[in-house]
Amino acid sequence: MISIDANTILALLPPAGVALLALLVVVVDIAWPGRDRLLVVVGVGGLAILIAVVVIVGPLPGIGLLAGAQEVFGGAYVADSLTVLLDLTLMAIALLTILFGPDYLRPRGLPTAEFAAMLLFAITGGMLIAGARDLLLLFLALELLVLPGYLLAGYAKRDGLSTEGAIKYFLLGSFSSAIFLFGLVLTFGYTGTTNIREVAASVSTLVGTNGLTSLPPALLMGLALLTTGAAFKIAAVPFHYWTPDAYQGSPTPVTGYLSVGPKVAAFALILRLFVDALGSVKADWTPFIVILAAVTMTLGNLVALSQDNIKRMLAYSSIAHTGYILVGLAAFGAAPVGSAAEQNGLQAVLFYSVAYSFMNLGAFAVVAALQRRPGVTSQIATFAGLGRRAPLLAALMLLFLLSLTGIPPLAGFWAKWYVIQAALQVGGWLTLLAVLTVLNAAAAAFYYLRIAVYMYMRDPAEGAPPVTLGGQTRLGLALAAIGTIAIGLIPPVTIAVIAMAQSAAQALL
Amino acid sequence: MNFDEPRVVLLLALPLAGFGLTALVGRRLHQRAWVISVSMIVVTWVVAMVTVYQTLFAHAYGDGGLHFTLYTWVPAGNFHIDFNLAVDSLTAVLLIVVTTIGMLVHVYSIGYMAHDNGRWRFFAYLNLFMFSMLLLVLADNFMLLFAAWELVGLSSYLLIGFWYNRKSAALAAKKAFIVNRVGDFGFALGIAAVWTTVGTLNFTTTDAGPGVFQLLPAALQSGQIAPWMMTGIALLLFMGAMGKSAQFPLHVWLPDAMEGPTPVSALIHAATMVNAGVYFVARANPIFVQAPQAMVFVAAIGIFTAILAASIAFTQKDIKRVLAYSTLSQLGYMFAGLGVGAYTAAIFHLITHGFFKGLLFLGSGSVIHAVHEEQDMNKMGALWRKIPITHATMLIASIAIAGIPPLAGFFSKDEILGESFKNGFVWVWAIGIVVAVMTGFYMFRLMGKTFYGESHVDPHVLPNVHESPRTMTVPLLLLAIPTVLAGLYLGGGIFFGQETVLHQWLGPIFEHASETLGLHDAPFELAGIDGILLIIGAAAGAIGVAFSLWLFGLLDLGGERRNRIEAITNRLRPLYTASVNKWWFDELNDLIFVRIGGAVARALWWFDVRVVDGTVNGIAALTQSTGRGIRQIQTGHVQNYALGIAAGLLVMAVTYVFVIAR
Amino acid sequence: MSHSLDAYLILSALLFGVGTFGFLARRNAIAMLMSIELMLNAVNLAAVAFGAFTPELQAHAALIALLVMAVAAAEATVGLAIVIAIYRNRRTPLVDEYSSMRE
Amino acid sequence: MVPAGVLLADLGLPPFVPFLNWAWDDLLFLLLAGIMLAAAVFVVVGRDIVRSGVAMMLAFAALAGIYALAGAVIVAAAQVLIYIGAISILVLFAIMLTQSKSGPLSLVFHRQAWAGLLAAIGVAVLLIISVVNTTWPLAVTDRLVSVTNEVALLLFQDSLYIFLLQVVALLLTAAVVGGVFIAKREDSADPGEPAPATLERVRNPVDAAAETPQ
Amino acid sequence: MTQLVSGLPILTLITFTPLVGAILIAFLPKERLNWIRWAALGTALVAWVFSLLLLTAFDPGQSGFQFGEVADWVPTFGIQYKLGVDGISLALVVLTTTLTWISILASFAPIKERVKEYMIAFLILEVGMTGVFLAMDMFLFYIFWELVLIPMYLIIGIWGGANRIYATIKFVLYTLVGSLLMLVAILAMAYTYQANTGTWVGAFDYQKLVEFGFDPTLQFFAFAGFFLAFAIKVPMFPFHTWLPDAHVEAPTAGSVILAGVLLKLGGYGLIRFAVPLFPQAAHDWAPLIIVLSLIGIVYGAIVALVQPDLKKLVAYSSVSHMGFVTLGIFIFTEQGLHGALLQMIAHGILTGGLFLMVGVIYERTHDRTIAKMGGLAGVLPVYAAVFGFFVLGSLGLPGLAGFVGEFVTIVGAFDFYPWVAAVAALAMMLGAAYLLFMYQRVIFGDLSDFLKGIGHHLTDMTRTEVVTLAPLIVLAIGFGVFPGLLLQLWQGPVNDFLAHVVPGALALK
Repeated sequence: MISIDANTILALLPPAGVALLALLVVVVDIAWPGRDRLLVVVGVGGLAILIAVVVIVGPLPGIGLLAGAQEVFGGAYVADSLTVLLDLTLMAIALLTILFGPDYLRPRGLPTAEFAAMLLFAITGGMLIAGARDLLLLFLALELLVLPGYLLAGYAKRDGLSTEGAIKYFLLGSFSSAIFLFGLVLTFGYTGTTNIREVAASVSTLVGTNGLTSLPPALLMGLALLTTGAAFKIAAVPFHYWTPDAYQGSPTPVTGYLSVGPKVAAFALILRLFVDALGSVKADWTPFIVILAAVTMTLGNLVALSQDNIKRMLAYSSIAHTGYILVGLAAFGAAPVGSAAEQNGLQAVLFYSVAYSFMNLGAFAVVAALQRRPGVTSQIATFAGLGRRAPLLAALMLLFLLSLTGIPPLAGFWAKWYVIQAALQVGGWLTLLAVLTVLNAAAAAFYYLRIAVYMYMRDPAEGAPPVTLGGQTRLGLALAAIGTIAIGLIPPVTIAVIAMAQSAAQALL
Repeated sequence: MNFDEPRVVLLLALPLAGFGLTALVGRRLHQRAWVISVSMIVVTWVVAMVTVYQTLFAHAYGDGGLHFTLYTWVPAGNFHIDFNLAVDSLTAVLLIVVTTIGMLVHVYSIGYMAHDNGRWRFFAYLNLFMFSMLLLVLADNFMLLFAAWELVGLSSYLLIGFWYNRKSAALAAKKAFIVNRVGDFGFALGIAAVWTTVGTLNFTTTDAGPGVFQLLPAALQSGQIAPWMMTGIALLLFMGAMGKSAQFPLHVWLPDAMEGPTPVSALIHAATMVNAGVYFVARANPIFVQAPQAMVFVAAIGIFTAILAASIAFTQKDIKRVLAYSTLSQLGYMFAGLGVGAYTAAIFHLITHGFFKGLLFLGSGSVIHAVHEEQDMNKMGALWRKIPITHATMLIASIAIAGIPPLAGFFSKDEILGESFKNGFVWVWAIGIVVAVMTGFYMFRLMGKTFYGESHVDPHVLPNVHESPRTMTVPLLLLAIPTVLAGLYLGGGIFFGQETVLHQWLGPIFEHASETLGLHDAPFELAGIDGILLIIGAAAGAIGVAFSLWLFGLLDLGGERRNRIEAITNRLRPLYTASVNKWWFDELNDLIFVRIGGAVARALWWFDVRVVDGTVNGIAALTQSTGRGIRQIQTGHVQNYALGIAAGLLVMAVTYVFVIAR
Repeated sequence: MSHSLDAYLILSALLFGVGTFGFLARRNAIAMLMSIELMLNAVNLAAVAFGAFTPELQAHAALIALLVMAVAAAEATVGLAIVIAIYRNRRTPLVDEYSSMRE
Repeated sequence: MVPAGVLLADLGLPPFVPFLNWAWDDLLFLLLAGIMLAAAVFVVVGRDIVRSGVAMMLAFAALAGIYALAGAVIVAAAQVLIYIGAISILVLFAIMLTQSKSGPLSLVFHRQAWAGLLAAIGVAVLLIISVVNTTWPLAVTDRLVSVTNEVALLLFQDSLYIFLLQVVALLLTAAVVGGVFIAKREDSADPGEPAPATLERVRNPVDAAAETPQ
Repeated sequence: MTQLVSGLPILTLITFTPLVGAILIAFLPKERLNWIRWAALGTALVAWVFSLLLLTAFDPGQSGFQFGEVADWVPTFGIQYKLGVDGISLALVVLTTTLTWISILASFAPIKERVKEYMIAFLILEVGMTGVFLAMDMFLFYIFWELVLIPMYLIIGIWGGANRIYATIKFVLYTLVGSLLMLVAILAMAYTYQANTGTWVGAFDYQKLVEFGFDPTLQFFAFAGFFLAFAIKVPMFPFHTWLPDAHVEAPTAGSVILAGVLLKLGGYGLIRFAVPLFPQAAHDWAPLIIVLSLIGIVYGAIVALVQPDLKKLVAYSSVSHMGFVTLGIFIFTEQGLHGALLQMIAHGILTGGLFLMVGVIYERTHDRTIAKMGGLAGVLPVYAAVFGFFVLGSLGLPGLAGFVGEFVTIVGAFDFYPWVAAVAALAMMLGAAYLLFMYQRVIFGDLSDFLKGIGHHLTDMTRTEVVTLAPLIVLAIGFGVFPGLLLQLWQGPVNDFLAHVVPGALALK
């Protein structure tokens, strides 16, 4: 029979809490229609409480109530420090998005309720991915993550671009889900289980010392299918095609969310899949990850150079960041088993994901704030003279852009620092990858700074209207900025995030 | 209490203070801008004379002279350079020339610059020059000397370009500095070579430590350095001297330097600064005597410059340019003397030349002043009656430079020529005699065209021609005294079979050099070889003078004179053309440095913009265009995207299933 | 033949291929959606086949298939909603005409 | 439950298909597979999308048969209920709503159809090669009988599947809540960006300055 | 005095005083231009006074670092907040603080727009520059190094000339490429240290790393990374092309700081980091670097000859002058290093002065084309004199700061290899040529038609301008006559440096 004990409740508390919050939002909207502010209070308040609870309850080293990792449902779901770190990140993403989203949606006549509900549903999916140790759960959680995402992309349903982005995202997403699913079933059929630990055990007994060579073709095919599906979700080249179109079309807050939420969750999936399940054959998938990382960051940056649409540019930039994160994974893959470098690679992935979430979301929050007045396009030219029109907003944008560029001592710098050092620690080809990473970072500086050029070095357009910020947006921006700065500059915060990444990486190994 | 060292420091401090004060407040003194500066120099002169007395007459510092250190200038580890000064007899002799002519020029300038609004600047610069020049002669190590060397170059630059709104002046100033820098290039390397070899730059061994002049020959003797290295060092150092003293091929700046005010030409470009090279080579004689090839080179350059410059002086029409080429020629003599080992003679000529050439320049200034800033001798003539004092003093100086006894030039020039002959440099002597003829000729050509013959002065100006004010004529007269007597005093000993005064003074300095060169100090034989050489020398000058007077003579000959000149000119047409065009050195320089150099510079700039920067921008552009190319794959069609995904899947699957698994 | 696992899996692979072709080749959004449904069915077929030939997996396989159906239903709901929304904007169901955003 | 083969045997048929020497269930499998593949191919190549939809229902039905043959009776039932009963109907409604009609091939197929065909064949061939060349360690040589009640037990007793059921419930809730919002027609004029204007802007990007509302 | 200073965290005070000022200014109303200006000047003066206090308390000539301050930052990786000062850094810090207040004062009149942002940028720039000279931890150093980039980017980009955006982006990207590769090298070094000692403690500590002794391969590549970063900053041929563009477009004060301090960062980096950390590689690379230096010296001077723009000319002259610095460092002789250091200080003073002079005339004519100038001596006598002073100083006139550095370097080079000295000494001629050529055309001759057109706006230097230049004149003379003040200050560090290299190891004689 089912036995639910306190630990199960505690372990499931974060995703369940967010799911309930999503339902609560729906209910509140039905009970008191049109009360936007109330919804925001409910959403943000609920998330804040949950974050606090997770911080207190989560298995944080030293302060957590749970001792170590907590497995539930026969090991299908685990609440370990990786889960906690990703839960916190995802909830923070949701919180920030709900803060700065409504100010953009309201003037466009778009309701907050569905937006918040979809967002929370999606985040629930992401959080479930973070703790999933079962392929089936992984798949369902993934669907729970992306389906609301498709809807959010088409949220501005009267906007042709929004729906266009949504349908592209949806079609390709479903396509990749089907591919992923086939891979899942092949794995299931061969190993006879969907439990990741069992799959891992099965695979590792199969491979022995020969690596993939000794794997049956069906499992290899399954691996290829799974990799394709996962690579699609993180938008790695050449599976990235949906990204620019979906990002450009979506309402700006949604774009912000899409650029971080699904990405962090998809990396969680990759960690669970490639590290947990397929860690024993990492020698075989590592070359692909190395190539994916190199191609992804290079293509993302090169194409971003010539974009004139800020959202599209940031879309390509997010592709490039995927490439950087993959460097961490590649470092894990290329490092000798059991070495410090192995763990370091994973830490890099996690740290990068956290840092990236804050800075990229912050940048989108600025874009959204700028576009609060309907009719303001996403052309980079709208940033002209922002330094004079809205000095604070411009300064924040500069901050986020510098962080994205990787200028110390902001969060983005530490993130890059982490992946580069992870790659260097491994050495060999990874050194070249590290060099490629920094060259890419330099090239990326061009288009990030281009925004700064518009903001500070060009005059505002004639009669450009003043930029007004909503209170919630202010709060959201402030939080993102604090995150971006604190992770980089405030030693206790930096150390805490590093420690969390460390313990999360240990949990994976 | 010992005043020796403070006194020497005072020699530097006074002109420097004069410079500083005049620069700061001179402008407010208006007409009296000269007050500070001239008084400082007068005091300096007095101090200098005391020092000279102590050194030469009271013999207070012994043979080695006075050496002391003010402070450590460059304590760069092993490269330890003190700010140290020295006064010995060579310095003292130079002090006489520098301070005396300097003082007289200062006084002269009061009148000469009376109508120029920039006079405060002028006096400030003059004081700066005096400071630099005194530092140059007082410096006791190579680097300090080099610093002073550059500073006199700076003063020269400032004073040549004094009338800055004249383009020619500005260009001449620039040219002077840059050509000097060419010489200094070698000089600096030479100094670096010296330090690298012996680890110090102090001239002589003193209580403070060993000096180059002792260490370097020792190094050669001990085989630590090869003879060619010694020659190399000497030649590099000599390059500096060539620049400063305007020896071929670095002579081109000096004639142009005449763009400066005439007192400047007199002081800097005739009497003092241009002699710095001579002084330096004499000072560095222990190095040169160890490098015989370098000595020959010095002699050759010197005598070649002498004849080259004299040939150009034949045809110049600008009075100051004639004097400038004459200066070049006389400097050539000095270097010839240095090259043949006649150090004392070279310094002797330096002294006498300083006086009579200073006088000539100041005189020419007076003439120019009289004819309203006209420098073209073709627009002068028959002025001797109008400006008698100027004429008289200049005539004395001309006789002196022509080498007619018993004026100063005769003694010094003939000592150089005689020593050349006796030391085995007959070719130097032979060319020297030719130059002596030429000197007499061009000097009296100058006198003739300016003071004698028919008047070509602008009729409007003619009535106003008058003698210069007393501040100008008095210095002329004062300079005429040493022009007449210096030779006799310093070198007259030859007639009495004694060691001359100058030899007594400088003996200790050059003694060692003579020994090294193996020159026996034979007594002067008035009735023997020396007398013959003396007569030949004097005769050469006289021939030149006579021929010149026949051509440009005293009397008003009208058309007859022109016919004579034309006849000779036509007969020597190629030489004449070459002389008029100064052997095309300016054109050559223009070609090499302005045209070719400019083309090279422009080519390099093109290279910089197109190739170096082009590569940088090219990489950026390539990156951009690659990005633009790649973005084409984002077609907007979902089907294309899906195909991309499928392709990715296929590649991966094929690799896994067929490559890795096999 | 119906007693061989390979037969089911080959059938599943063929169905997956047909679905893939439909997705890559069709222009109509709904046709593409249907192609995806075919692909999901291919997955289900494979799952059921594994179940049919593996005693321990039989029930699990059936449940996988059921869950996938539920997911497919959710996907269809979302997809069709989006199709309807974009059709309202563009008046065409042809997906390759939705290429306002490219490059 | 009894296996399908036994059922067929009860009908008094000969043990093998006459002339072909095939088991009856093999014949049934081949028939159903043939129908399903043919229908599926028609779905993707048919010009008339309505007929494609109907063909899809046929394919689903044939597949349900195969499920039943493979002993997954409950899956077969669900296939009929969910796919044929719900999804296909949904699709057909959508076809009606979007007024999709049949048209020339150029309207049906994308330019890259040939490449799609190659890719699809590649995927299928790869899948076939890999599954055929794999020895499935857990598979038994013959197929098993149906296990419907085990499925039920697993679904409602195994905590994992209960949990997964909740997740699916969430998924469907989210899909419905969002889908309704997206598909819902709103008559009120949009105060935000009107769609055509947006498109214009994207197609002919002009200086944003000119566009920024005063 | 020493007592007073030793009780204070004086290095932190010097470094972060400007930051405090910048924050204060951020709260001043932006209309109060004079408050902002004086606050900025006051801050810079306070930092200057602190640096002078340090100077008085410093024990000159000693080896090793003084006034060390150390605190843990991110102990996980052994990253510390560690500052220290020796004779070399002290001289450069004082140069920085001096030039900063001079630059700020020189910006009073020319900068009329966005004064607040300008002053903030300038003060932050000072933080970065000072920090680079004082950082004793590689990580901290890198942070300060990059911190310099952004304010300068804004200063050129916002307050620069017509083509400022091109110039500033080029500046940033070029510098970034180099510094990111340096980051790779820093991390590789830290890793090697960690891998060999088994601890992160000290992995970024400069002093520990210097003693560590890396293997030749790592040295070779890590040196390349460091060298590229520093060579771009110096800038060495052929990495110099950003400099003319940046100088031409930068506002006057920006040019002053750029030439006066930023270029020194490169030279300082080579002396402090590149050579002592990787002595073996330094020897391997030295021949190439020496050749590049010589090319730079001659090439910069020749190209300067034909520059039509005053600032460009000075920029190319910087390439030539800074060639002496790199030459002096890499000949590995005592004289070479003394000369290089002296040349750095002298170049800072004199080229800074030259840029100020160009700024003065630009302020009046809004033009810098040499061909349009002429005859300024007549109308602006004070200007002509001061300009002449800096021209002469720059061409290495004895008695001014530039001479000794150049001369000592040549002596050192001669000791190393005579031909090297001969090529370097060519700059004596060429330098005189281009500077005097420029001076003659701008200052001498008759007043040009263009300048006549300026009319009564063509006024002589104002009192403020004289005040800004006076300290530079005093320093130029002071260090020319008493170079021992500086030479004795850094004799200790110079000996330390020489202990790392093998003098004469390269000598080909």
